[in-house]
Amino acid sequence: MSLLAEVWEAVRAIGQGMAAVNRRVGESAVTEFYPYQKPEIPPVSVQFLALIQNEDGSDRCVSCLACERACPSQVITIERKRNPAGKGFVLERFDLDFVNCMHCANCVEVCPVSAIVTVGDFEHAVYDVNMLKADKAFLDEIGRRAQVWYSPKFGVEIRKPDGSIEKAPPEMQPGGLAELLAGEEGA
Amino acid sequence: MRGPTQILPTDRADEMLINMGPQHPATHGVLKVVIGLEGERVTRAVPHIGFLHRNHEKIEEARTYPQIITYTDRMDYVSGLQNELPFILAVEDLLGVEVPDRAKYLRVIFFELYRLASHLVWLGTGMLDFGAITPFLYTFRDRERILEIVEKTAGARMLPNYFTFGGVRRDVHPDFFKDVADFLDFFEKRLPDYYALVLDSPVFQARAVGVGVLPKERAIARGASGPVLRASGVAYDVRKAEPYDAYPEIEFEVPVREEGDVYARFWVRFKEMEESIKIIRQAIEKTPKVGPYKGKVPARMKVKGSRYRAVEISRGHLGAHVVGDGTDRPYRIKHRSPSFANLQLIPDLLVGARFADAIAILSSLDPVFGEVDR
Amino acid sequence: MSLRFKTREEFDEVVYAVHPEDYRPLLEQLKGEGFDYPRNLTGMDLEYGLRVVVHLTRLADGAKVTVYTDVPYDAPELPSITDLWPGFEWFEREAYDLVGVRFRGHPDLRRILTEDHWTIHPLQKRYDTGGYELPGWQPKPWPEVADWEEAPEGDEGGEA
Amino acid sequence: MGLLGSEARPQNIIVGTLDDVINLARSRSLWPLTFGIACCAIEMMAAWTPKVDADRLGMFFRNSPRQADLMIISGTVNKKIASRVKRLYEQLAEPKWVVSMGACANQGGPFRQGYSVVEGVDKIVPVDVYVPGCPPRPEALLQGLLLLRDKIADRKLRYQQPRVALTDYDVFAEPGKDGRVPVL
Repeated sequence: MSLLAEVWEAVRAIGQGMAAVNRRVGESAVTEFYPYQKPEIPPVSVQFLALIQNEDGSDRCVSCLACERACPSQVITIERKRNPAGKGFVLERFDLDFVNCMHCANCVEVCPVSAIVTVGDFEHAVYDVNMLKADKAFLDEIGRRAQVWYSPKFGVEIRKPDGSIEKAPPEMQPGGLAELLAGEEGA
Repeated sequence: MRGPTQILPTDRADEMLINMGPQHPATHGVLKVVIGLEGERVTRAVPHIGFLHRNHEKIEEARTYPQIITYTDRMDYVSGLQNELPFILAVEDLLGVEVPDRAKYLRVIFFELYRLASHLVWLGTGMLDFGAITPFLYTFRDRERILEIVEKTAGARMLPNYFTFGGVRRDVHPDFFKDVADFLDFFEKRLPDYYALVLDSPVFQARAVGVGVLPKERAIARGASGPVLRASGVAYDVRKAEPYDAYPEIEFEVPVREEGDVYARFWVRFKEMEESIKIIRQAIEKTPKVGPYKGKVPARMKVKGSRYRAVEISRGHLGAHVVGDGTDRPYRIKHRSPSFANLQLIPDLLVGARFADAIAILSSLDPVFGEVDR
Repeated sequence: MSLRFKTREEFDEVVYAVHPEDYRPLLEQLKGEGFDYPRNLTGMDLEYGLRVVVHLTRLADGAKVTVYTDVPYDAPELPSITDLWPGFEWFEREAYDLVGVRFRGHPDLRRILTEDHWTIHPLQKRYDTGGYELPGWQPKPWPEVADWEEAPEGDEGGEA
Repeated sequence: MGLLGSEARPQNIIVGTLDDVINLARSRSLWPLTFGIACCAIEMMAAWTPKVDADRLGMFFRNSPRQADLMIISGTVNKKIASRVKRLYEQLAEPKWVVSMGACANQGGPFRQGYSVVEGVDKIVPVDVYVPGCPPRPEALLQGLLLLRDKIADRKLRYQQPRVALTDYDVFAEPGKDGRVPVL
């Protein structure tokens, strides 16, 4: 190959790359300015786990130990005792070692009463690793702060401004498609 | 026990030994290669692995079957969801679980979305090794869109733990099919850019054509799979050879190229991305929009027997050998990982190549170390 | 001399249970039948001995076979098949590293995943998940093997 | 502080202010080392790509530990790579910081009971910030890095830690020989 041809080849190669890059000049930016602009987290996303309480402030959790058994990473510790009045159990301790949690949401999947749920609260970096060992008070606090959460039994739920808990509209629900399509046909 | 590939202190004046890795930006993880150099030529190459050995197989013996799915995710973490399938298929075979049609198609859509995401990561990081930064920024931007779609339904970006015995874990988000179709239209417009920047670029071709040639017989004998095998002229694709899920009902081609060099391996992956787009389009069309997403599974899983199943993940033939002894925990699980077999080719490919080409060859093998070391 | 093995059909593949002395001759025969692609090689601990399971396929028509054989703890040796399928080189190293099967004639039988100076084979059942020896662990007695030359019949494959 | 430090001069406000300026400068130009180990490495790379773009915080990857002052441990540290992690940490230029990313690096995560995994990278090197997640999303890593920035900029919390964390057993040895009593 002559020198001229080589030079032409190089110019063509560079021109081709520049053209491909220049095609994108007019595109809108995708960068989110993180500390000031938070990402949109879908309700089903597993960023943190929380314990949800009923509207009257009582625990949803019935201490059935299903989540403790389902956890692959074995980070949930539940202590319970027999309810002296009536049947069932009373929750004494609910510890979630969030350091070793693998965010699989198996616990959420098996919970029969939707007490443990996934929330989109992801900012939990700490200086001391032991601060990530969550106890029940901590998980309750996360649950009280949560505005929207997901559990397979009840689907996506929303906390209204007055504190009442309500099921989210089908546009936000996994499997809401069936309802939406049925609605269209009916209309 | 001293073998021919074991590295010895060099006794030749004209040879130099170089340690590449485990901390090296071009090894795509924690691979260590000891390379002997004579001038620019590689005289020997000895790969060392195991720097990410996480005792997957031992720890999975101590877990119940539903718990193990979350662990399999962490093997080939770049194409996370795909790893769950061989294990799930093997257990489904042993239990005789029926998977509903809709779940089969949903599995195919997710499977191919992750193939796109994985090939995008490979393209970006692979081109970083070639010295090009722009493709890296572009591909990760496109990958981000795939992960957004996945997160909306599956609940996590990379390792979602979404497939389960008998189907998938939850129904899709109402916008899912529209989102995926939108993304495919968007991505189809992006592909010509990647062709212009990478595959059709004379600069890239000058470094890739004729480099790291892998003959067909060697590729088969070494058990290479995936794009590495297909770039050497063998049309072996598990999706065609032992079809699973909804793949029998979907029409697609297996891109094959005869040369077996770095360029061919890049070419095959590019064509695979195009095929993936076709597959997802067909799957969206054929998926029943409403219906069950999960079949009936026994509540307490007691698995007995032994079964080996394989799927074609982004890197090739991923298999799971599940041995159950009738309890709710497996007796032994062995994961056959494609990168593990592909990395055996390092001495074959590197010896005789130039040192600068070694980087190109490594990036064309596209190993992921979570799965090599397990 | 005829080879001592039993066959059975399992799902879509033929499973061979073979006597350890005939392990390599049988695989040579299978290689001659055109099984050219090495799928997988698993080493496992059965609590009375070690088992090696080999999965092969033929690229031409997709036929699949599984071959397994058991060796006792005190002589965990098998001939290597890396010259038939070079793709099993690292798989045999892995089986040696994690389970402890020694392959005679392997070109380079070193540890692969754990460090070179380790002495334990952590996937054996005598160790717990953390790699520590379980107190009071005893090997089970070697099971009675029916006469090898008998007609093929389904024995319990893959379980302890 | 060699320029201003003197026996005769009392500890005065100038030294403190210079400290602040230096800390501010350090916290705004953290250069992490390119060292991805496992799954979290992909999310770490994603944090430097257009969507999240940690470059705008003045952080640029360096391939050589000699040029870097921050190490993001992104993945499972096992016994085979533990010595390399320690060596890389020793090669970092002073002052240096470590961010532990993800469950495996924090305390071994889901693999912590296994025979080859070190239960947390803080057994080998001192860690400044722990980011939980498996893997953490890129924004979560960014929050950890911002937390580290605060730590550096805050004079009272200035970096003062032992170089190697002390453990009651040999982190690098094989199981059975590390002086640890197994919990059965």
